[in-house]
This record gives sequence, C-alpha cells and structure tokens, in this order.
Amino acid sequence: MSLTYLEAIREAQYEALNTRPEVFLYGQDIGTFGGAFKATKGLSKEFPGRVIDSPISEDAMVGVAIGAAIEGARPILEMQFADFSSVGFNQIVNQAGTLFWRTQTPCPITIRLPSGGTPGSGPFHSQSMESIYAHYPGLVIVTPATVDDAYWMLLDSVDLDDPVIFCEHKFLYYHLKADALGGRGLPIGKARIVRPGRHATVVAYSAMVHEALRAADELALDGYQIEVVDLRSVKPLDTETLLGSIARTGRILCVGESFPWGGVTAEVVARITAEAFHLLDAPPMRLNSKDTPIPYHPNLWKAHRPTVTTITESLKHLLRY
Amino acid sequence: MSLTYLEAIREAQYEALNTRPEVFLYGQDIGTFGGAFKATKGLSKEFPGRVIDSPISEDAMVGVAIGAAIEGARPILEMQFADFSSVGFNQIVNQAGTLFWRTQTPCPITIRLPSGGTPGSGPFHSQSMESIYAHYPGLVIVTPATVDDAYWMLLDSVDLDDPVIFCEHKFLYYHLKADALGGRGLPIGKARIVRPGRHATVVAYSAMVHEALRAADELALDGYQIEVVDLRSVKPLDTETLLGSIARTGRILCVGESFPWGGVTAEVVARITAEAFHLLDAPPMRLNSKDTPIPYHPNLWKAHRPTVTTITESLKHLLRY
Amino acid sequence: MTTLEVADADWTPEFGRKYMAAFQVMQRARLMENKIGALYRSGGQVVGGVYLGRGQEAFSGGLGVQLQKGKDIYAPLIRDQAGRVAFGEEELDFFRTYLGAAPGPMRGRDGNIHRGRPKEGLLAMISHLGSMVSVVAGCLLARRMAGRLGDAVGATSIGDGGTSTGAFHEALNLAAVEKLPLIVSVANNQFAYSTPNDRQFACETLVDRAKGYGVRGWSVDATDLAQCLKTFEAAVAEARAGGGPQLVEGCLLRLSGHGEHDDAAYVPDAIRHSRLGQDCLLRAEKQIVARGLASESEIEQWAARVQKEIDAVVVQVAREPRPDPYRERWEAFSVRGMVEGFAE
Amino acid sequence: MTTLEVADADWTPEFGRKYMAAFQVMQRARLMENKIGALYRSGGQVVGGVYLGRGQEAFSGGLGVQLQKGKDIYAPLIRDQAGRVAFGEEELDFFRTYLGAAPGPMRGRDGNIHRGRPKEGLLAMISHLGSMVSVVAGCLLARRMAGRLGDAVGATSIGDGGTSTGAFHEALNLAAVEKLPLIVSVANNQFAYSTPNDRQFACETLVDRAKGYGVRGWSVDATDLAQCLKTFEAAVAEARAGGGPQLVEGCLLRLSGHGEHDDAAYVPDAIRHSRLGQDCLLRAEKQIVARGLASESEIEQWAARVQKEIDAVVVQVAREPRPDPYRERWEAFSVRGMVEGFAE
Ligand SMILES: Cc1ncc(C[n+]2csc(CCOP(=O)(O)OP(=O)(O)O)c2C)c(N)n1
Ligand SMILES: Cc1ncc(C[n+]2csc(CCOP(=O)(O)OP(=O)(O)O)c2C)c(N)n1
Ligand SMILES: [Mg+2]
Ligand SMILES: [Mg+2]
Repeated sequence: MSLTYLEAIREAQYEALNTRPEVFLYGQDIGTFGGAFKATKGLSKEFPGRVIDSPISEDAMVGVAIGAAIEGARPILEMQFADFSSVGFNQIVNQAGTLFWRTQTPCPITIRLPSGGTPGSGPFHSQSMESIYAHYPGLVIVTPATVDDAYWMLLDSVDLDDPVIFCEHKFLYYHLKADALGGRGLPIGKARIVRPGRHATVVAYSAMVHEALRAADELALDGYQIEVVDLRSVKPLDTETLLGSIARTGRILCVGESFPWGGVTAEVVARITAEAFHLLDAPPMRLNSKDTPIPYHPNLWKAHRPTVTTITESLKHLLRY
Repeated sequence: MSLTYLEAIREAQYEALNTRPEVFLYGQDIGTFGGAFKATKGLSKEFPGRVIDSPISEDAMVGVAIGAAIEGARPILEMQFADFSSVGFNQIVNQAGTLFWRTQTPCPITIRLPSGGTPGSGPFHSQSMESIYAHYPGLVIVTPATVDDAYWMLLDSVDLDDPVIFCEHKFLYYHLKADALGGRGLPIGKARIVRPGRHATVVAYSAMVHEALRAADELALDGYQIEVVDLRSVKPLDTETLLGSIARTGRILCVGESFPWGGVTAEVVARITAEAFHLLDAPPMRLNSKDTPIPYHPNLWKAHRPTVTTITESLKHLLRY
Repeated sequence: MTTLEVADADWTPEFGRKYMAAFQVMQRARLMENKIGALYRSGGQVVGGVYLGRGQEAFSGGLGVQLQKGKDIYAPLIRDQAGRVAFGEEELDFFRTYLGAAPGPMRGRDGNIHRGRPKEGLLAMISHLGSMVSVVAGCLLARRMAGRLGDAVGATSIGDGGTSTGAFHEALNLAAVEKLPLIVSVANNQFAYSTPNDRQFACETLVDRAKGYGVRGWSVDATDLAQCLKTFEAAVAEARAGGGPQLVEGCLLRLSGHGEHDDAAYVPDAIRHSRLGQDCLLRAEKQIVARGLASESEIEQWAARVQKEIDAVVVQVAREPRPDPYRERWEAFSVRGMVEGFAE
Repeated sequence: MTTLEVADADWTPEFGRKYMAAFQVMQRARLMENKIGALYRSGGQVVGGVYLGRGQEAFSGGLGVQLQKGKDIYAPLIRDQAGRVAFGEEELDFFRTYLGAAPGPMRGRDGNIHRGRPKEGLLAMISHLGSMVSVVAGCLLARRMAGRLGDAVGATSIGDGGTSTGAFHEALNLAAVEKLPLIVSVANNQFAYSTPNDRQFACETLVDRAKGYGVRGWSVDATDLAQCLKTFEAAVAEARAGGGPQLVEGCLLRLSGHGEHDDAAYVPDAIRHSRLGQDCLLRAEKQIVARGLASESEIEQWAARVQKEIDAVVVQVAREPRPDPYRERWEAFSVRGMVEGFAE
C-alpha cells in the first residue's frame, strides 16, 4: 500500500485521535468536508465531536487552541494556508510562545501550516513562514521533507509539551509517495544525512531537500559526491550534524524556499561560521527565493524559488572556490 | 538648545506636517494627549484635523494608512508599542509589502514602532521587531541610533515612496540628547562608521550602538582600537560599508537586541561570510538577546540583552582568536 | 434594519432603463465567467484557480451600477465579476489575468480575482478576508482630509464567512467612528467554502450587526435584481449624503462550487431548491420579458454579441506574450537603489 | 438587552450577606491598590507600571464573587483587582509580582497585572487587548469535549477600547457559535487611555453588539454594587444553565489615571461630576450603613484589619529574594533538550 505525504498527514491525525483522547482537530472546513486539501478526510465521521469546523477567525482559533491546551487538551490546528496564519501571528508568538516561560504551564498545541509554493498560487497561497516563527522564542518549528517524517513528526509534535509550528509542504502533498510507512525516525531536533558525500554539503529542508537531491544527482555525473542534509526541524536546529558534515566536506550550501533576508539559511550560515570556521574550505553559501512576493505565473514562480538548476549552479560555484 | 531623541521624532513630524500637505498622523492617543510617549505633543493643535486618534485596531489602522497612501497621502502611523504591531502584521507584510510589486502603486507609509527594552516593561512592551519585518519583501526597515538620525531618517522615511518600518528605541527617548540638530545625514541604506578602529569591527544599530561605543572605550584602555559601525537601516543593509570595515580590521562582531534565531545579526554574518571570507582573520561573531521572552524584572532584563559587559567579553574573545 | 420592497409603482421608465442596464452587466459577467470556467475545465490555458460569482450577479452588479469610475472607490472580492463589469473594468484585464498574459494589469505577478488598478479606484484585493475594508476606509479618509472627497463613496464586499474576521470588525467600527461614506455589501451565500452559517455565526441575520457599529443596515433578497437596485441606490445615496457607513446584507446562494475545482456537494438539496437558490439572471430575464422591456430573442441577441466579443478577446489574449523571468524586474520596492544584492 | 433594577424587595437577608461579602472584596482591593500606588509614588520598590481599578471594584468584584475557584475559569484584565480578590487570588501574588520578588507566580519574568495561575483557572493576560477572550473560550471548549465542563463558566473582562480589537470580535463570535458558557464583562469607563468613546465606537451603547453576536446582553450602572451583583448573578446563572455567552456592559469611570503615571487631565469635569463619576465603594458603604447592615465604625475596623494584613505582607515581601539572572533557567521551552546553544 503506497502512501502520499498528504495521506501520511491524514494518517498521523487519525492515529493521534485514536490513541490520545486529549487530541482534537480545529480548523476551517476540516469537518465533513475534510479540509481544503483533504488532510482530515473522513476523520470527523470516525471521531465525532473531535474534528471541528471553525469560523474564519485565525486569531481566535489560535487562542482557542491555547486555552484548550491549558486545560490539558492537545489540539491540532489546521490553517487553510500557511499564509493566513499571519492573522493569528499575535496569538502564536505572544500567547503560545510565552505561556510556558511566563506561567510554567505547558502549551502542547500543533499548528499545521500548508506551506510553500505551487504553480499558479500567487503571493498569498505560497508562503513559507518557518523563519518568521523561529525568530520568536518558545516555538518549535518542524519542516518534514519525507512521507515518513510527515507522519512521525506530526505524532511527535502532538506528543511534545511545547507549541509546534508544523510546516507541511503543499508541493509534496501529492507528488511525494512512499511504498510503505517506515518505523519511527529521528526525534524532532535531529537532522538527517539523506545522502552522504565528500565534496560539498547541501543543507535543505522541506521540498528543497528533493531539489537538492536532484542537484546532487546532476553533479554525480561530473564525479562530485554531494552530501545532502535534511534539517527536519529548523528550531531546534541541529548544528552538530551540520558540523560533522562540514568536517567531511569543508564546503556548504544552505537552500531554503522562504525569502532571502534573514531566516533559516542565514541562521545556518551564522552558526556554521561561528563554530566551524577552521573547517571551511570555502565561504558557506546560501540560496533562497527572491526578495519579492511569490509570483502567480508559473514562468515567474519557477524563477523565484531555488530549483535543481540554480542549486546545481551554486554548488558548482562552491566547488570551484 | 538641546534636543532628545524623542524630541527629534516630534520635531521631524512637525516638519513633515508643516512642509508636506500629504502627511497626516494616525494612532492611539496621539491627538490632544500627544501620544503615550508624547512624540506628537502639541501637534494636533498646530495641525488641526491632521493628527488623528484611532480606535484600538492595529489591523485596520495599517489598512487605513495603505488606503490613504493609494490616494496620495503620506501617513505616519504610530503604534503605541512596537509589540502591538503584531496585530497589524498581516496588513503590514501582505498588504503594504506587496502593493507596489503587485499593482505598481507606491505605498509611502511610515509606521513608527516604539521598540526595544527598558527596565520593568516585560515581554509585551519591549520587543524589537526589525528582523520580522525585514524578512518580508517590500518593506524598508530603519533603526536610528542618534538624535540626528531620528530626525532626518524620519523625514527621509516620509519622503520615500515605499513603506517604512521606523524602529525608534524607547531607551533612547530621554537618555539620548544632542546639543543641536546636525545637517541632513546619510541617506537610508547607508551605514556609518561611528568610530574608526583597526583591531576589530562591531556592527550594531539602534540602542546597541551606544553599548558598542562604551565597549570600544573599555577596550581602548587595553590598547585596542575598535571600529564601530552603525547600520542605520537593516533593510536595505549596507554590505559595502561593512566589507570596507572588515578589510581594515579582519574581525567582526554583530550586536542586536532582538531574539537570537535568525534576524539582523545572522543576516550580517551570512553576507559578510559570503562576500569577505578571504578578509576574515576570525569567524564573524554575533551577540543577541537570549532566546526567551523579554523579562520584566530589571535583574533579568539586564542579563537578557547584550550590554557593554557582554559586548566587551565577546570582543575580547574575538580579538584572541 | 431596512428592507425595501419593490412595488409596481417603482417600475418607472427610468427604473426600467436602469434594470436593463444592470441586467446587461449581469449577463456579460455570467458569459465571461462561463467562458473562463470552460477554459479551466478544458485545461491548460487558465493559470491558477477559478472562483466564480454565478448567482451573485444581481447583488454584485446592483452595487456596481451605483458607482462611478473616476469618482468612487471599489474593492471587489472573489464573487464580484458583475460589480467589476458595472464599474467599467475592461474585459481584457479579466482574461489577461486569468490566462496569465504578460500585458495584464498584474503582469503575471498576481492572479485572477486579485487583479485591480488602485490608481483608478479599483483596488486589488489580497487574499486575507476582511483586509480590504480598512483600505477603502483609508482611501476615503485621505480624500476627505485633502478636501476632495465630494460626494464620492467607497464600496467593498465580503462574504458571510468574511464577517468572522477581526479585520472586518476593526475596519467597519473605524469607518463608523469616522462616519465615512463606505458601503459594505455582505453577500450571505449561506456557506463559507463548505462551512454553513450555523458554524460561522450565531446571530439571526448578519445585518443585526449594523446597530452594534452604529451604521445603517439594509437587507435584501439578493436573487431579485429589482430589490438590489432599489436598495443599493438608497444606501449609496445615503452614504453620499453624509449618512456614514451602510451595511447591506444580501441573502442568496452561489450557484457554483467555492472554486471550479469544488462540486459543492455539501450544499443540501433543500437549500438549492429554496428561494435562495433562484438564479438571479433567469429571474431578471423573466422580469424583463414579462414587463415587455425586451423580448427573449433580443436578450439572446445581446448574449450572442457579448459572446462574440469575449471570444475575440480570448483569441487576442492567447497570442499575447507570457511573463518572462529574465525581463522581470525582481524588486519589491518602487524606489530604485533600495534593492540589495543577496550574494548567492 | 436587559437592565435589572434593584428594588427594596430584593434586599433579602441573603442578598444583604452577599452584598457585605462583595463590599469586603472591594474594600480589600481598594486598600491593596492604594498601598501599591503609594509605594509606586514613593519610588524604588515597585517594578514597572501600576494600573489600578479604582472606581471599578463593584463591577469587577460583582462578577468575581459569582465565580468559584477550582471550578470556573477567570481571565481578569488590567482593572480587575477586585475580581481577583473575589476569585481567591492570594495577596502575596499581588505584592510579590508588583515588588518583583522572586517567589511570586511570575518569578520576575512577567509583571504586575499580567500575573496568573493558569493551572488554577486564573489566566495570566498578555498585553494585547482582546487576546484573552478566545483563550477562555478554548478552556471551556476543551472541558466540554472532555465531558467535564459541568456547569462551570469562564469569565473575562474588556474595556471600551478593547472592544475595537479584532481579537474581541473573533472570539465572541466563535464562543457564540459554540454556545459556550462565557461571560464577557465590558467595563465601559468612557476612555481608553485618553481616547473618549466617541473616537472609539459609533454605536449608542456597546451592549447593542450582543444581538449581532447572537448572545444575551446586559447593561448595568457599574457604580451600584447592588445592580452589579443582581445582574452578574443572573448572567452567570444563565450561562451555567446553557444559555451561551453573556455580554455585560457596565457604565462607570475609572477614578485614577490610565496608570499611576497619568493624571487623566483629559477627563472633563462634567463627566467626573456626573453619575458615572460616583465612587462605587463609597456608594456601597453608604448603602450598608443606611440599611443597617454594619456601622461606619465596623467598616473602619474591617479596613484597619485588612490594612494590617497588607502591611505585613509588604514587609515580608520586601525581605524576599529578587530574581537572580545566574540561577534563571533561560529556556522558553518546557521540554528540556529542545534548547539550542547560540554560539556567541
Ligand atoms: C483570513 C483568511 N482565512 C482563510 C481564508 C481561506 N478562504 C478563502 S475563501 C474562504 C471562504 C470564504 O467564505 P465567504 O466569506 O462566505 O465568501 P464566499 O466564498 O462564500 O463568497 C476561505 C476560508 C482566507 N482567504 N482568509
Ligand atoms: C492591541 C493593543 N493595542 C494597544 C494597546 C495599548 N493599550 C494598553 S491599555 C490601552 C487602553 C485600553 O482602554 P480600555 O480597553 O478602554 O481599558 P481601560 O484602560 O479603560 O480599562 C491601550 C491602548 C494594547 N494593550 N493592546
Ligand atoms: Mg459565503
Ligand atoms: Mg476604557
């Protein structure tokens, strides 16, 4: 039985509802309708009263999840698109992010953000907001790139006593399939070496892992062995695994799909430079989307985000240094 | 006649109202009351009908400013505290930040954010949000550190045809005084070498410039000449001036008051590493606040943000490398 | 809360002319949307999703015909094709945007229902529901401050679902405080995507909210063009006369899915077959024929003429260039020199 | 909208006892706040700003006495010292937080009015106005889902200014959809900081909004403890009985500045001297004496006893340790091992 990335997310929610009575789902159109992307398909029928349609009120939705968590529940919130979480931004960063630190009351909520670009989606249905949320203290930010991680990391997120921003990539929903679900993987906070190599390291996360792998394939034709590391969670960010990789390759490119100013790739470069300066044979590079809103037309969209072509080019540049 | 940083902001608004009929001010309690910090004191009387009290509606306030800008106005919006702009986050990043790119309609709004920590203010009246807004395309982020810059950069912001997030530091409001106002300074987008040196560079902005200068004083006693660069605006970020400085000193520490994950200091380090790797004698360092909400009690607050002590220590570390 | 009934006496020749004009707006909108729906289903040509206003033309167009381009401000939402036609948006803008042609007003940067020309008073919506209301308020405030508001109004619409947003609340409250000439039309089509009204709000009717904002409230059977016309005419006149914001709720059903990808299976048959489910265009057509304003064949001729225009535009747009990433100015700032290089 | 008048017949012995209990709550709150105000003015001891509820004790305490700690949820706002006392918050929590003693519930991390003990049903507000309403709704929803709501209620308050926030709107609407036993008390003290009501909203009274949310609305002269008690008793009972959210507007004036740094010069004398400006505590005291429930000297004795307690607590707290940055656990996560080192 094969399973898509999207189905894995649905299955994980099934499992969470099935095994933990504290879990409930809250979001727009997630009940009978099964959600805009069908990530909750059938769940309201299987778990009556625990898969609840919300009004179009992202601020209040997050507030509700936090209140429920205070009472011991473990809500999973679905934002219809990551982009709309901007309306719940205040509750996320100021209420959820500070609750434990201020009051010693844990806040085990999981906020699912259907993230990232797909062709034709435009500036408000394509955003990757991991960098925004990671900047604020108190939030765990996970960015699964595989079917297994989509499944297990969602369950791990629900189990975690801290608020988790679960960035699931819409481009992977249908495109990414696994033949079967693997066993429980690494914990949140650990990166994974997806492909070992020795000439350079590409650090990526979410959909960009797959672009990076394709770039590694390309360069293999030229005889380069590119190591690919999947961050899996961008906060906590697994600096150690990165340092190990750089110790082997001496060269690193960090690829992210969000906007170029600050964010994950800058954080990775800043850490690596601070901690592995002596291991570097070349300056750490980064590659992000362009510094404009995300374009609607596929011609522009394809040029806006990093792709196998631009990653390959960047790597060639890095290898030449 | 001496002038505080706060008075400079008031004077700049006076000047803007006086010279440009398109300017108006909008914000909570900014009319007769003159604003929570008195940054608009007396202005509603001098410019009747152009200094307007708003309801407690940050989302709509930003929307109003954008609409007004579409009609050719140049509004200056006051947030009562930077922290409350989180409620207007969506309109700022998604409406103001995208307007020009989407429709070729300029959006000349200035949003004043009373920013940064002061003792006893706690998690929701102390934030520095420049890194959050700088991540999104389409927003100019300025962070004046001096009385002159507070004045001239506010006028420059009003003149600019793009949305500006004007991060003014509350700690400097009363503490920082100039004997008189200087002439028009550098344009937005240019950093300034505040103190030349040759052993190491400290890059800072806003209130941290003054802590950095004090650290430079301390180290001068040990014979070190520390160069201090004031970024002035964090987007655009003046990489060139930084590269020039590093060419002289070979060592760099970037100091910021916002949270440590991502943000200005990571962006600075990532750029410098990419562009000046060969000039570096030591890994670029950064120093930020701690990764928790900003504490209320002064004992904790003082330890949460970078201070002259921690900057000095970091510099010593950097100089020893 | 006011509901204006339309009596026979209302059917003056003048009203008949307005009715016919509005009908033609509705008809054109329907035909344009039918075309884009067909192109969407046949695949390949349409970029992005397609969200139609089928069934909402009387309500949307009824407001649109009260507005004057060059004078008023209009911020249409996703189901306002009729309002756009009435406001004078060019057909080319519609097809160029949907088909992703480079010369469109959004030049491939943003799509379909997000198109607009703010400098001409036609705002370009962002997706976040509720966000446009305050922007229209800001336009009006600025004009008033500059002394050039005159008797212009600003209009925008929102769905039943959009009324649950904080943005809607903040903006309407603010507009009421400033007593701005703002018309907010609430197209209560009973569903927000799949979510029925009873999961969206608990008040009896949305126009019950008007009093709580201190604004005038109007309620209308939005499948009836005559009522829409009469009500919007009165509401817009009141706003122009300084009566402050007007909240107009129209009750109806969308006669399509949320988008063309959606079969709307969640809409119960009972509602479909209720008065709410009437097709405003058919109702208006019958009315026109019954009142002898035009014959069925005349109406068909109009449609044929519009259809020809539409087909010609589609042919033209299909030949136009698509956006070219190499010629694109990848800068979000209007001021040149603000942009920085991100070393890659 | 319901306004309950208090007739002589309402003054049963039972009501008298409740009145006296509520008065003592108000008195204690006033004395605590007077103390902290004095300490603030004398300088040095108080950390951060001081925001008082003087003049709002009848309204705040009137709600608080209806709540049961251990059963109900309460999210007080900035002027709810009386409600806190009624709910059973310890005096120590108040002084430890204001004076920045390390053993307080917030351990120096957050201050003054932000204190709370969420696990005991006393939520700790964030500053962003309107944000707590949905959190209380979430508590109630989770309990109902877990089958342990019983007849518990959740209560929170908001100011006239806070009603302009989108957060307030979204949350009240959502609570109405879910028919949650939520009480929202709106302390309409005519000003939001310096901003008068006519710059904040355009409706006649804020309780006019109840209908638009489909919730029950109540209006009360908030300077009159008897009316507050009677109204909150009825509103809370209705919520407990499944009547859904209750919106209670109290009209009054704050008898202090916005904070103790503010002289409130913007409040016109006419309002100060109107009925709104009456001191609810003095009114209640007169009522008690007039009804022979207690004598002036008894009331003074109560005050003296409370004052002594307060002074003792202040002395104790003054000696307690202050937060130590070296012992502080600088981690925002509850799960250890989630924290990362930021190389400096
Ligand atoms: C703030 C926000 N949240 C969620 C969405 C996703 N969304 C787009 S349309 C829609 C339903 C809108 O319903 P309604 O307002 O009733 O308008 P209708 O589609 O019925 O015309 C939703 C939830 C959005 N656009 N904005
Ligand atoms: C979202 C938000 N914006 C601004 C503020 C700053 N602020 C704190 S209290 C206050 C006035 C509140 O007025 P009101 O709600 O009437 O309560 P009152 O002080 O009169 O009790 C303001 C503007 C805030 N706390 N939250
Ligand atoms: Mg709808
Ligand atoms: Mg008030």
